[in-house]
Amino acid sequence: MSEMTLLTESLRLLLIGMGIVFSFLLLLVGILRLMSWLALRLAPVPQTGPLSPPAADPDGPPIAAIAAAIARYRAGRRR
Amino acid sequence: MSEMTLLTESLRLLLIGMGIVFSFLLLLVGILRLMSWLALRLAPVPQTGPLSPPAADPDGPPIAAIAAAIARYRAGRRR
Amino acid sequence: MSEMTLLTESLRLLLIGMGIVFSFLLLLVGILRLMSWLALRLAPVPQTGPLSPPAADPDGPPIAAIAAAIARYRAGRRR
Amino acid sequence: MDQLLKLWQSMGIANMDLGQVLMMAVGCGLIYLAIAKKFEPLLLVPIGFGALLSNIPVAGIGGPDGMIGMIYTVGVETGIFPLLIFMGVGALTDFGALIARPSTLLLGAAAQFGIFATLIGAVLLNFIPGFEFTLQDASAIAIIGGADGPTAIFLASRLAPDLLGAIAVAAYSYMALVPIIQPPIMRALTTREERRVVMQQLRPVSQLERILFPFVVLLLCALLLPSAAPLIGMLTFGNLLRECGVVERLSRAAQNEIINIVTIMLGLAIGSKLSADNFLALETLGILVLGALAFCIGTACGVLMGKVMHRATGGKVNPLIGAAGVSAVPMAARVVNRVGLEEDHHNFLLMHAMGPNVAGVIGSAVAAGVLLALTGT
Amino acid sequence: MDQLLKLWQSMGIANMDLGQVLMMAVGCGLIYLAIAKKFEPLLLVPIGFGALLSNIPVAGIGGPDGMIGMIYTVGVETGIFPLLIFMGVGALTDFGALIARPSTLLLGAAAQFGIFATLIGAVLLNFIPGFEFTLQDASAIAIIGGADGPTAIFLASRLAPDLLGAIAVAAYSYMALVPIIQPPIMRALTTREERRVVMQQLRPVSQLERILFPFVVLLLCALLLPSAAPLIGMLTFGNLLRECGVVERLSRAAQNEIINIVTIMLGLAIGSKLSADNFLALETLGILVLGALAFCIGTACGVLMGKVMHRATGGKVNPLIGAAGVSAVPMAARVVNRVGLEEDHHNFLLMHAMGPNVAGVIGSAVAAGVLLALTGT
Amino acid sequence: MDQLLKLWQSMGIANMDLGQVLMMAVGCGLIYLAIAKKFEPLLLVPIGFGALLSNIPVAGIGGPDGMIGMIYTVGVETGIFPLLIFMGVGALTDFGALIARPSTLLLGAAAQFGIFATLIGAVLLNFIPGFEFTLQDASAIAIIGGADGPTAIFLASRLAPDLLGAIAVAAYSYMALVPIIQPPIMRALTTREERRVVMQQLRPVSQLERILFPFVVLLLCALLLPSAAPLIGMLTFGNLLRECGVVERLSRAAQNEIINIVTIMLGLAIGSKLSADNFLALETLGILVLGALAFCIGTACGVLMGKVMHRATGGKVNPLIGAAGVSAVPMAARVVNRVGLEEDHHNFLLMHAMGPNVAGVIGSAVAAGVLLALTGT
Ligand code: NA
Ligand code: NA
Ligand code: NA
Repeated sequence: MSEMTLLTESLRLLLIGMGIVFSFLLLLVGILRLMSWLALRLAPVPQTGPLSPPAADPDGPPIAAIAAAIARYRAGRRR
Repeated sequence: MSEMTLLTESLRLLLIGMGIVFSFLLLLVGILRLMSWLALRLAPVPQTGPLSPPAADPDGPPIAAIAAAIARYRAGRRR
Repeated sequence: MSEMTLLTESLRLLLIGMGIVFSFLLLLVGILRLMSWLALRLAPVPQTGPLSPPAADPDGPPIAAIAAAIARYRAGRRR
Repeated sequence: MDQLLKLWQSMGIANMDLGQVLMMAVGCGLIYLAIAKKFEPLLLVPIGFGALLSNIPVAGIGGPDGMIGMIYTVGVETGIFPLLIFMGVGALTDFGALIARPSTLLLGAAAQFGIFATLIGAVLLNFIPGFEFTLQDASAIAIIGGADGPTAIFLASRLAPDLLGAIAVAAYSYMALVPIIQPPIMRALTTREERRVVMQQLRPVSQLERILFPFVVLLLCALLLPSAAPLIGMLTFGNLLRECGVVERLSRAAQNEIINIVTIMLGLAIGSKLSADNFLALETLGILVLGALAFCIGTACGVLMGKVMHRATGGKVNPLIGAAGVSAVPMAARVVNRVGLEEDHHNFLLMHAMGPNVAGVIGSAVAAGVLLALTGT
Repeated sequence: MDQLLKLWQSMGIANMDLGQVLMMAVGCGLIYLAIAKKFEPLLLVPIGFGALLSNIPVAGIGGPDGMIGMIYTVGVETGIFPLLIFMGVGALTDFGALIARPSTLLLGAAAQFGIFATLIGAVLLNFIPGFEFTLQDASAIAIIGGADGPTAIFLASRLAPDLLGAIAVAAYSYMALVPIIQPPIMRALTTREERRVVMQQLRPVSQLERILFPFVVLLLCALLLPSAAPLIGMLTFGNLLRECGVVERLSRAAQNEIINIVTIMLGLAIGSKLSADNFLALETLGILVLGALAFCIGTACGVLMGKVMHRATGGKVNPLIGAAGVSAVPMAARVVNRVGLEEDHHNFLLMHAMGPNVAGVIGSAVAAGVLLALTGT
Repeated sequence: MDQLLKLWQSMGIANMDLGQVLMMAVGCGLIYLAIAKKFEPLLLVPIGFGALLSNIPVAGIGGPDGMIGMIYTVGVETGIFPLLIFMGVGALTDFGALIARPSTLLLGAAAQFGIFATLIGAVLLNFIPGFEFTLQDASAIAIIGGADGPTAIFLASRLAPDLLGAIAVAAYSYMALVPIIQPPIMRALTTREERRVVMQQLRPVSQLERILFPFVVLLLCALLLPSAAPLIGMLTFGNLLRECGVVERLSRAAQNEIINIVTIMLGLAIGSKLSADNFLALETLGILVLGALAFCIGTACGVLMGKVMHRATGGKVNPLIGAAGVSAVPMAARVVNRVGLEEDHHNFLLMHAMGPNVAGVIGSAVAAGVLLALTGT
């Protein structure tokens, strides 16, 4: 392929590609909402309080249990 | 090969072989010394006392061994 | 094979099969008894009481965990 | 326009056929049973997901160039995965109760009648139009009655690979259903007095006995039934690693790393055999019916042999423990324990049922060896 | 004399060419970055050492009969290693933040613009003499913008195996550089007020939602984009193992044993693609430039989409979290947290950024599927 | 009747030949030594059981279609298993004592004389009718003197696969016998005063030195002896994983999961080479005699070099530590420690012997490289 054909081709890829990515994820947004709505119908969440962001600096809470959890998280998060 | 050729051949292997093994390891002695000299220039060792031989039974001071073992055991359970 | 041949064949399999299974396991009963008799001659069991179902939570006792950890640690030193 | 058509044609929705939709539903059903009903989740979750993945149109994940297809070729066609699982089972199993009371091997033998009766059943189905099981097919189906997953997979991968998916699913499903299938049969065949029999405590077993045990079993297998040697060999190898006391590292590897990794791979690979062609067929219905039959007959024969031993020993044996002879370790032994407790709240049969239970594992491996030797090509 | 000549000729020093020396230096450089700068050490240490080993003259360790060459054939050419890593990623990832606020998927979508813009960039480079990227090459390079290692390796091994080494190195290096690359772009595109937005706490997510999530994602992928099914399939499988709660053993195996073993093998195998022929070429320079570009554009688009959502929601969304849409889990989310804290010491954005962050993983797998479907052979 | 005849013919007992019986006895013997005498159980239990399984008649478990035969093809013929074990050895070994006192490398060099002397011995055996060792065979046998299991297996699988079983068994057996073989030689060659020498404490070793060490060793190997690069490469790779401090996960995988799994497989695979054809031959007797010789000569040369260093340093070196130069880590170092303690209850030589001990590992890998380069095809 000449450079120009390649360029047209890649522009088309850009359009179609971003189109699919956005459509896919937009659809997923809808389906996930539907799923959550259904799931909460079927099995309401036991009230354990909202999932909250860590109350202090995420790098260093002092309590041992939290430290262990972080260690676990750190160990866990690397691929 | 006849037995005699084989014998000559193996004697030559002995000479060349031990020659290479000794040259290789002698060279390694030199390079390791150079490496240590360089490494200690770049990053002097924090004084933590010399690496000492274990004071007792080579299977290990029981407290340290147990602590290590427990840590290992705990780590093992998480897998 | 016609259905009938197959049926005869499978009936023969039933007879031979159960015959072998029973002979095999009967023989094994005899040999295991012999084995136990021999083994108890060679190395009488230290009296540790009968094999009982676990008395408590099997995950629990810290002593056992440490013992296991030490065994694991020792095992870990070997290649 | 042309590009869009090509795009549409590459979509799953344009290529999906009804069979794939149904098989994906089957996969979801298996996962549902595994999660919600705790049906052998370690196998059924990977099998179910493997079915989902393999039935995605166009992707070909279960095909010869797909990941799961390659895993199948390497691990299941060669028989290596079920054998490694069997090694892990050996490393996880305590044969002490069997060594202490070897006579319980007879209960394990009797319960294998379920296998051979099912073989006849499968052949009889051929008289109904639409069923055309060969003797190999029938043998592979019959092994469901062995109530032992890896044995069933090993035999099916050798004798009837096309039926592997249905056979594995049936085997694990019925193993999960043991608490439902067995109790009525056990109650029907025993009297209240029999179920109340309190058994003598088991004698202690020495480490030397435990170490010699795998050799004795392997030796007998080598002499009489070499076709069962791969299964019995890996089972006893795993058990030796466990009992010999000097290779703790290897024993742990067999009990954990190897069996866990292989279980994931094996499950996915079996799932790839849940294709519409093979699964959505009359045969599967027959396999499911025969599997249930096999479990029932095996349980009944085990209990009946238990009654024979009850008489022969002057009432020392509680016939309920015969039901554990089907294997399905340790589920069947627990069921025995539960049914025993219903009659007498202080009669714990668990340890006594472990003997026939592990005997059942050996028994079905022996039966698999017989079937391989006499019908294998 | 003859013997000594033969000996000399068998030595590495007599056979080493400049390219190998340079590639060994590159390997050492990667290991230096991994150890001293903590650049993704889990991958870069094995990759660097693999480069060292594979460039040793005469030994042929990376060749068809060498150990690393065989590992490459078995694990990378088949695509199995990156897929197993993806399974581990799924088992390690908590998708809760995404389930609680699905709209963050749009941020993950926007950030993939970096991929497709880079595709154009790679094609434009062809106008410079010396560059001759095919559409497949360009696609494989573009996926660096997905900021996801296994996805990049999977796609490159399928579309442009010759460029695999450079692409993997670029992908992991830029992932490690995220804390340096992203903050200036984030600051330049947002106002102080936008960066100070405090977001609403996330709602709790039920276990049922967590269990259904992998099925929903896989189903959509199966219907619309089967070419992404291997990646999405293994990701969701790993996540199901994690969330279903009944296969703890398998979940641990996927999170630890499998991913650790595969990471070592995969790293060595990728290192064998760092040969002078493939790496010391003008193309590599292009790949490095394009990779940096891809990260910058992806970050910018994520932030811009964050601004759109900021407006659309009447100021409820902090646009910074859009930067996490490139994936690079969890590095990008931490960078967002840090930049947010700079403006307001009490505004913790970490949990809010986890949503777009994991959305980015799905987004780049989808983009990889598109590229495979439209440019794959 | 016909059926029964067929059944009889399928039995092991009808097909067993004397060789198989004897080899199964050999297998049991190895397992006995492993369990009762603690002879390198991690290898000898799987090897012994592999011999048992592979010699079961009819089953063909060690054959090309059997499980163990396939494991052999994949893991041993390719050399991958011993190399992975070497990676684990590297990850488990602390080279600190060697870095602190590099001169102990000379002790590791001297002890390799056992290898080359055995090579002559093997060739001399050819003058006895019945022995027909090629130069490759002799080299593979000689490496037993390296007292390093994976190196011996790697070299034997390349130079003399038929002798692999006997060589591996001899290597591991003599490694287990080190506490019996070495002390008399050590005592005979040293004076009481020499044995009482108290050595200077080792200096501390910095982390940077530990990290640079693998690169230095690998570089020298790459320059001078690329045929040793697979062995030295994996050893140094494992050691770098251990020492670099940023890939703890991978280091643990190399030290545990990988080495444990591979040890099981490798042991079984080696066991399959314990067939009557290969093992019950005059050659095996020769190999066993030569192996013992190799250990004795290696020990003696190590101690003699220790005496040389004792003189050269004005009495600072205890010549006993030369015996540890054969490798057999950490058994030989412990033997040195024990013999030292016999003379002086306060003289702990363990740490001082670790230097020559790990030097022996490198030394025998270098010797293996030489043999491969000069006699390999
Ligand atoms: Na059974
Ligand atoms: Na991404
Ligand atoms: Na050595």
